[in-house]
Amino acid sequence: MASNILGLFRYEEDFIDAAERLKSAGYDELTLMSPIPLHDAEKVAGLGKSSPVRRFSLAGALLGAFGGFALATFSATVFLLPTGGRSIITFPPFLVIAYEMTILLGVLFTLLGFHVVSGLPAWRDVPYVEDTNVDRFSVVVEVDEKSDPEAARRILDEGGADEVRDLGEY
Amino acid sequence: MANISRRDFLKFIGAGGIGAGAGYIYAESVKKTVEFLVPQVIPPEDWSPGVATWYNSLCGQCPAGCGISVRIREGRAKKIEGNPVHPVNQGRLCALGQSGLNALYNPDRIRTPLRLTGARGSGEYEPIDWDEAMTSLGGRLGSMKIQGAADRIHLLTGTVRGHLDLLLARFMEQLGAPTYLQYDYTHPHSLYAANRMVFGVDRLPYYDIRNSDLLLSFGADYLGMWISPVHHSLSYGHLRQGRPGHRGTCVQIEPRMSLSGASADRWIPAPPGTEGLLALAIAEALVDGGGYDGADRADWSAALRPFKASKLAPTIGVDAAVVAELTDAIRRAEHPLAIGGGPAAEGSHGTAAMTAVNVLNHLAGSLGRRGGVLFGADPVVADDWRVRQASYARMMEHAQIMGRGDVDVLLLHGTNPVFNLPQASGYTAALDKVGTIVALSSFMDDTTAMADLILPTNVYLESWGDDVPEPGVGLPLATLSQPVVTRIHDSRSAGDIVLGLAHQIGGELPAELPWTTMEEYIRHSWRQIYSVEAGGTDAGFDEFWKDALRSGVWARNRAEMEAAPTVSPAVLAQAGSAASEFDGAENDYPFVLQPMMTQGFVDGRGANLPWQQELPDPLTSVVFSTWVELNPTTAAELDLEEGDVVEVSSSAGTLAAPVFIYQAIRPDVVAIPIGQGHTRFGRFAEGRGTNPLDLVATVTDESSGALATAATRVTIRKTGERLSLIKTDGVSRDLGRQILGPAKEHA
Amino acid sequence: MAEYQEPTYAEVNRDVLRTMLVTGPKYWTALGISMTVAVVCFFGPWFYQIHVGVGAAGMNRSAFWGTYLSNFIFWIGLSHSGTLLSAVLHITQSSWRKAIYRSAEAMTLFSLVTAAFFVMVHVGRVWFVHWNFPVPNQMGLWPNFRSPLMFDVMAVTTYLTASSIFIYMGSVPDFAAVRDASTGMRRRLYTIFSFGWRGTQKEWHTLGWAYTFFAVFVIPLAVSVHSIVSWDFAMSIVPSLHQTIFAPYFVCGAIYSGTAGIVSVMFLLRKFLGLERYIREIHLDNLGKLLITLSLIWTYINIMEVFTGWFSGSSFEYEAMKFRMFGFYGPLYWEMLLFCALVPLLMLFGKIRKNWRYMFIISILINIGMLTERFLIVATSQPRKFLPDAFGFYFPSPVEISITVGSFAIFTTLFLVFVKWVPCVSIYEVKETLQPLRKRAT
Amino acid sequence: MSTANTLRDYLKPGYYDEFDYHWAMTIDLDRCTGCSACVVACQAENNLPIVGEKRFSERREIKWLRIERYWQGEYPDIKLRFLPMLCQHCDQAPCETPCPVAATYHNQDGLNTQIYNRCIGTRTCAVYCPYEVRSFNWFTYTWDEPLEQQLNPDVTVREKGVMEKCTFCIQRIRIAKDKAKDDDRRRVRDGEVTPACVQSCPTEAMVFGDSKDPDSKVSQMLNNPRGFKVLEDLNTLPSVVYLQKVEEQGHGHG
Repeated sequence: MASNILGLFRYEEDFIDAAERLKSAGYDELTLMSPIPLHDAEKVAGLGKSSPVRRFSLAGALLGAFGGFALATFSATVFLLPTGGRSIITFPPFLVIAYEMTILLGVLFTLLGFHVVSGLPAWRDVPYVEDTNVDRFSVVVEVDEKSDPEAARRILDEGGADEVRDLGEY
Repeated sequence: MANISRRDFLKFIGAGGIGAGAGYIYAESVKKTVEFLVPQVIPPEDWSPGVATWYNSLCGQCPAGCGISVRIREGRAKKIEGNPVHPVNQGRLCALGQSGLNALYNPDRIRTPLRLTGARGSGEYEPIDWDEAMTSLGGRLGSMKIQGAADRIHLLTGTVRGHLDLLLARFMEQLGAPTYLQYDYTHPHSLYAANRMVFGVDRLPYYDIRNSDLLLSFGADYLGMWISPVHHSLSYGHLRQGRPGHRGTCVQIEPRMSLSGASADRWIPAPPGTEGLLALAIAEALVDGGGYDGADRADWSAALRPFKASKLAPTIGVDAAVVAELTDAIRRAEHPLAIGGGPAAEGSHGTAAMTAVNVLNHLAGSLGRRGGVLFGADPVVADDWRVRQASYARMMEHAQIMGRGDVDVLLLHGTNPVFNLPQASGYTAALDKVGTIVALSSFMDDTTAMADLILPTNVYLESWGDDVPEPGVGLPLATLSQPVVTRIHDSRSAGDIVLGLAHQIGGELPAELPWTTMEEYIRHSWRQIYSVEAGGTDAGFDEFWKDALRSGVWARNRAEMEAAPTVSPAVLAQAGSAASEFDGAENDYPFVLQPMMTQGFVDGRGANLPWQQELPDPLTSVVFSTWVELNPTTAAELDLEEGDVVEVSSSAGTLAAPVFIYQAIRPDVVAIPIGQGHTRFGRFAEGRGTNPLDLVATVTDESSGALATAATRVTIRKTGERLSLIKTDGVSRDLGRQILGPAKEHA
Repeated sequence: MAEYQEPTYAEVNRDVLRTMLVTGPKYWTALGISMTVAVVCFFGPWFYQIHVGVGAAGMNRSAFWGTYLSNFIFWIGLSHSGTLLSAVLHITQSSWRKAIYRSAEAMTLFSLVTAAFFVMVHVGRVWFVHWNFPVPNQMGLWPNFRSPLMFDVMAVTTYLTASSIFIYMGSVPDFAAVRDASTGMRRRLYTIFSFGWRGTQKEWHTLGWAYTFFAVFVIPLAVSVHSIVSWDFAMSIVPSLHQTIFAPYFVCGAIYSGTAGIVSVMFLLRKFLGLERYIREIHLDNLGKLLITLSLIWTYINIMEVFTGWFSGSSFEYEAMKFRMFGFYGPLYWEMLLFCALVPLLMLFGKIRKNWRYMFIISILINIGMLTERFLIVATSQPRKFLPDAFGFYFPSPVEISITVGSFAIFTTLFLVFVKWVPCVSIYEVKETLQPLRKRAT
Repeated sequence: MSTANTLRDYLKPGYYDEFDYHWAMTIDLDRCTGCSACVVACQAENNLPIVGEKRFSERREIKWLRIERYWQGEYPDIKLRFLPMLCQHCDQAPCETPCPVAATYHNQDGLNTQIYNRCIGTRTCAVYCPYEVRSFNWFTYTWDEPLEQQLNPDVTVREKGVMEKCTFCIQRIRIAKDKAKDDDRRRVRDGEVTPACVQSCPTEAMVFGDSKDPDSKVSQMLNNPRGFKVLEDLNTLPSVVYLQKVEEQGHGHG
């Protein structure tokens, strides 16, 4: 039986303070929402200086480089059409293809990475208050049987939240 | 760094290997299982060749008389090439000859007999059937014959040789109509006249360009339009590069550079009309310098005294030094040969000029000699056609008769005098006085459009016939013409029409002309030739005939050359002055007009062939139009640029055409190509350009009766209009790019 | 002039979303006109050309390429704006880019789309244009990857893909803002567009990194794209095109014209969408400085081109140069120099650099100059190659001119549609540049 | 053949170790008179369209072979030189590499081939060709009835949007090869193949044949010291070799 408590803040500092306090109080299931990216908040959310997206980018880039060259050689050898006195497998032009494919697959894989890592698209019903995308910062605490919803509510209130709401279950 | 790049490189090699492997597997699997439906990696021409049939026949595009081979697929003519066994063209063919297909499949061919319904020249005709056409015409001719008015029937054709000519002659003779004329603009009347005068021969001698090593051409565009261009081109190739280590030299003397001039080593732009004088000056220098050692040397020397180069230099515009050089060259050459034609033969004293050239040949020792002028191949078929060739003077007589209303029926075939005679001649007006004009024609050309009755004829590719080329190759030969395709329209060959008329007319004609078809007639005639050749028997003729049809040509392999005729110095006096006189005063008309025949259209007959219209003129690259050639200096003086329309006027007429700045033309000469300017000649020719012959004044060369087309003076006026010429050339200078080969060190 | 008052977060949302949600008659008129022009001037003539053949254009023997190709380069060039402003300035963390990069990216995308249209207009058999792509098939048709044009296909496709993703990803938080501010159909649509974006730190963090990677990929891509476009020419052996300097020349020119294009677009957006508070003089000033720099590089390369052409003494190079400078198209050459090398020098003066109207005019002139440059590259080189006898001449036909005009309408149409579908100023990034809300700040 | 060998082949510049045939042509400029017979021969053989005056004036003519003219000097010391220009069938053809759809390539006979089916009309090959011998179908050209009856059934008619050029009359080569095969010969004999232009040339300026056969006429002509290649500096390795016109030194004879 879990419940979600939302604290809506006007000021960035209050928001971060409250989030930190909640975290130290043992609330792990925090969702911090803000209208702009905030490094401090990301730190609170436990997100480091790098992102797993980069692995996707690297993989895509490498695959693109290989794949591009392979594609070029493959299509050159399906039918042998020698041109301009060049060899069938021609390095300089095929490297250009490899280069472009590096970027193409790099970008596509990064996009994939973004989706995988961020969990988006997520069109299911989730705790969200529209104001957080305008000028409010919000903390959503998921409280279950073991934790104390009141304590969380208090921390939010004391932290300067404009509003504390119980969002119920998701 | 080095490590990384090598690793990368290996990676790519690996990738390449994988790709290649995948490609191999893919290709193998797909090929084996499915087969490519349309393997779009193979040019379509690389598969499906069909089997063609080749028929040998005769080219009818100009009077040179080349043999052709026509490629037939599915009953259609696909390509015309030279007949490889024909001695005249040896498998080669000029652009015009190859465009014969355009004549055969021309969309503007007359497809049925036509009878005039409107006023003459209105172009309103109704189609009638052949029976009706033949009955009415045959009836008319027959009744005239019975009434004894057959002399009021005239026949005018283009150059017709061989048995068709004999057939026509016999038909007219039986009809009792004495007037059978041939008019062909290209016929070199003054050359014939000069040869008659100097050598006493009617038939053109054979000019052995092939074996000559110094060719002096006085205006003769032997590679372009002179007599037999394909044969001369073959000879020219041999003259240049056919004898290892021995390259013949060519000198061209003419006011406007022709195709032959462009290929010559030396081009001498002598003033128009003085070519004959130059020839005489050279002759004088030759005799004077001891180059001639005949017994009559003294006589020659005396006869030629007035033509001393130093005296003539101001008139002929050529330095005495140049004359000396040319003389020297002749003396050193083993086989010098002089030929004359083109503008040099078209002056008011063209015959005298050609006489001078003949004299030069005689003095240089070129007569009757290899690499010189050869006489005597006897014609296999009677060659009276030459007698029927009407010069301008004779055409004017004929026009006079017509003008008096003394011609009731004029039969026309294969000639276009309305286009090829200057307006000033009044020919067209005279033609209008004829009672009935009957045109045997494939195309609605300027003259056919005047006809009251039009009988569509087959083009040469659909006709039976034969020909003895003049002068051929110096040995007796005859070419056979056979239909290579079934006729595509409701037309008949001229021979068949005449034979049909003979039957229609009745009387003694069917007996005298007993053949029903031209094929039968040709076969019969060739049987006779065979009998003569075979010593009076026609056994084995069928074999011979089959061979002849297969090869398209027959030639006697032994040639009996006649000895060179003797030439007496008296001819000089007989020929008279070799300098041309011009119509129009120099002050009023500062330029000399040179109407020139072009590669593409000859005298205009090729203008309805789309391939010829789209063939850039070899010298200017202009297509689709008439242009006025001017020297750059002249153009600059008159403030003219290419495309400026000028009005060119002579005492005889005026025309307007755009200027083309031609680098190699004398500043005092204006050249305009003949060929365009047809009022009627089908979609490809009509309404395009103008006809320069309309400017030509009616000056004639008295000795030959030929029209002196190059003896008219004109004036030029800028109109201010512009008409850009269509041409393919961009910048005709190599801009130092050594496109024509590496630069030579100049010694 | 009143002191500049920073907008609040809420005001940013309100102002930017207003441009999307409130549509006046002016907009509809503009859209109507541009769509009509696009159809009448572009698609009409194009379909006519497809019907009769490419002969509808003015190209001919020896001038096989014409305005279609020069316009293709022009539009590809214009597309380099977005890349520079979003990617390069993102990496270098120049915060002034944030208000303007979205529209710059949109320019990138739509220029590319327009350019892609020109590829299709250019080819003789557009119905087979898909043969350019490596798709397995029965006819044994595979593209030839040795061809510079194939590089083009790969590069432009990649660029189109990458910049679509780039602009889309950057807009996801803003789509969420649109979603939140709207109802009904639009809300549902933007829910999908925004992927259900909430603004959690996880999302921000991933987006931030992904965005950085996109930027990192896009920069070399953009450089390669215009290099490759230049190789269409430079890989040929045509005199005056076969030059090593062509790739940097094109890249520099591309960024130059793109940046000028941004100035023009900014002027219009600011004026017609009431974004004065977001698009400000500082942007103009910075872009002006950038333009001067680019203009100087561009001028330098042009001088070098003439210098080497003259110094080579080769008839090929020399004649080509002479024709370009003094031939039929000579006046255009000097016009190009005037607009792209001399006029931009005016921006050395701060007053001019900070004046919207002057800058708008200058930016338009620069792009006219750049359009001319591309035209000259095509029109003066390949009709006059090696064999003087084959020298030809090229002049655009009415169809070509019309299609050129129409291409601007296509671009405008796309842009007009864009401003109604995507916030043309990045809401969240503008917020980032504002003073953060602090409780105790006074 | 092992994959390694295949790969090695694929990496070899020029790819072909050896051509089956290497068709070559020589054009002796000392014989050429510029008469243009070859131009019409080509038009007839290869179904080149009749474009009409309007198209011609727009320079949309289609000619696989044209005669170039160059004037040298000024009047009266002026010369006109002709240069027949056709596809040079370069072994390192600048036109082949840039085609994105591989519609033009080098075949086993050393021919530069154009596949109309495949062409999408980017016209890059024509821009890259230094000899400007490629012609583009700006329109679909038609023949006025009954001119279409003269069309050569061995050669396709091209539609709008397709590039075309001289093929060295590949259909004739094909026929000769088929004939050789029928006659149980391994190779085509010298002189068995003549492209239409060579066949028609009235001065015999053009010689065509297999340059791999040392005894062929063309091989002998290729040894001629007057031989040169147009724009040789571009290293396109043309298969057409021109023999320079012999210029008489000075005006004197000899």
